[in-house]
Amino acid sequence: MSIEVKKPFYLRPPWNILFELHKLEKISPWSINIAYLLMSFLEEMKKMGQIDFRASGVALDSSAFIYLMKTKLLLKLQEPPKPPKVILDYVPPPLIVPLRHELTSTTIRHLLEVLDEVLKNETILINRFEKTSMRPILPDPSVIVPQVEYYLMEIEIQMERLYATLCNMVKGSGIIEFSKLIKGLPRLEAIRTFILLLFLAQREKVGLWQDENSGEIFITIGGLNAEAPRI
Amino acid sequence: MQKPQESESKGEGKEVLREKLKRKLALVEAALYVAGRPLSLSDLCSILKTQSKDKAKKIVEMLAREYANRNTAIEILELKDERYVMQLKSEFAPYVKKLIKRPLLSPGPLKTLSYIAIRQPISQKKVIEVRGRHAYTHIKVLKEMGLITIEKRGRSAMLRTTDYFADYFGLSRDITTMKRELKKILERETSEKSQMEDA
Amino acid sequence: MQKPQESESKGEGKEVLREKLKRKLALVEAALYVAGRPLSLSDLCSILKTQSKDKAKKIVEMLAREYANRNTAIEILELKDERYVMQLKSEFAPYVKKLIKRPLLSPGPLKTLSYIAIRQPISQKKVIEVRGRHAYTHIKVLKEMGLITIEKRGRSAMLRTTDYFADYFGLSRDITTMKRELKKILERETSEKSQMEDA
Repeated sequence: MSIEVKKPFYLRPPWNILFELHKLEKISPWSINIAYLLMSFLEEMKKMGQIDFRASGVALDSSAFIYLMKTKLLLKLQEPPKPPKVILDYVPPPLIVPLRHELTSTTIRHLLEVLDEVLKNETILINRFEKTSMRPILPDPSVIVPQVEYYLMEIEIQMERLYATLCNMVKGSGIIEFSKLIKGLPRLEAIRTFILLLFLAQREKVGLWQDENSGEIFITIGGLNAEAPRI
Repeated sequence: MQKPQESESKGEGKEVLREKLKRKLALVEAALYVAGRPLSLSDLCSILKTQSKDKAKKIVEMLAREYANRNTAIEILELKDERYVMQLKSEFAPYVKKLIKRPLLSPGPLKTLSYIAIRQPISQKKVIEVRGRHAYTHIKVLKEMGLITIEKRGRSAMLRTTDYFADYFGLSRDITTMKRELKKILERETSEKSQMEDA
Repeated sequence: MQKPQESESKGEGKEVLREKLKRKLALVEAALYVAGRPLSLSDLCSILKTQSKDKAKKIVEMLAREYANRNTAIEILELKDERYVMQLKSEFAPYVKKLIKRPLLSPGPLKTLSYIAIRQPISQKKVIEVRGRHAYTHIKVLKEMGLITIEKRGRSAMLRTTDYFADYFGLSRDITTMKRELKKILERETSEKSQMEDA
């Protein structure tokens, strides 16, 4: 075992923000480009040729946290502004309007003169509308705002499903290697499974343990949980 | 003198009746004066707080006769469908025309009104699209002035001009006919304009 | 019978004079009816095609007396600075108010207007502070109706009532005098209201 551990790359700027959340207190979450950080984080990891799931998990958790902070700020912005301070001064009662008949000067001629202008404007508008041919100005809101509630609901179901699979695989209790669990799964699906495992571990349904040398993660299920070292 | 009490009360009754009639005449006069547009017998009934159209009719016709006897610049006329209007006798119009300064509406709302008139029935959404967001205020004003009606249909609102609008501009109250009239006058005006510009 | 021709022409003259007077009365009535605002003696002179303000004054005062004698719903009043106006007697206003199709009449903007009138010249900022943010709309409407002017002074805007406002409410066009008049009217109203509430 080496005593001097080299500081991993992700503890250096700019990624360190994902691992040292206390720093967030000093900066606005809106100045953090999560997409850039995660992409470069993945690239960097790829370059090193070693996938560190613990770091990835923390990065993901931090990203979600920053995202939540951004959302909260957005909601804060939507709060109605405080009503202006009312300065007290004597406000007289409304004046009584004398009722008088008054002929007005607007004739059908005036009406038609302005109508001519409005119709010209209408034509211009229609032409412009046809040119832009229904191209939406903004992307669909679901693209910008992920359906958080839906995702959370879905995650519960997925967790239950994965847990059932795991129990089934070990027939009650036992140990499974992560690599075996994700064998043949596409990369994205493997990551999703890993995240679900993190959730399960957090609820103490499973235990996770990683072998320092091989990097293999062992999943302990059932009665083995209590003894399994936590990650 | 046999029934002094009764006769006295009858005398009082007459006085009261005359005063009541005078007040009713004044109420109808007040209504026609401030409205400045034809009022129906129903309108007059609601002012007189009576349900009898006959009564309202008697009162307004009495007032009209009084105006006719005075023979001055203002007259009260009965129109078709039992509507009544107070107006300036047309022979006086040329002499006092220059005093009429206030437009019915400022140009913005007038534009919105003309657009609604020619495209009605039209959704509020469409009016806003063509006229811009400030047209929300215009629509509110036009509604308040009784020039248009707003009919809610689920989430959308359909706009139409009122009979008052038709009466004011001397157009047919029937929407199809009115639109035809408007288009005809508009075309004539446009062609006159282009002829003048060509000349 | 010594000068039959002369006497005949005198008789004719009287008839003609009476007709002429009647016509002049009708012209003034027509003018006041269509204007719906106070008219000055100069305005009336130009309608009567005379240069004599005395003559115009005699005619309009005769008409005002005639209206007073008829004792109906409409009155002709003399205001300050020799201006005259035809209007509904205020006692009839509550009964026929609903027939008026003009958007000025809601109490909110009227309150803002009376505040501006009594404190003018006043900054828009101050009006908003006292009357609240909805007063922005009131100011816009009042401006559109020509009742107030907005004068930009750097970043701030100063509000004042217009001559049209003074005319409309039958007040002096001189701001100091107007404020005095207003205070009197408003005090009377407030005390009447509190009396009614006490009763």
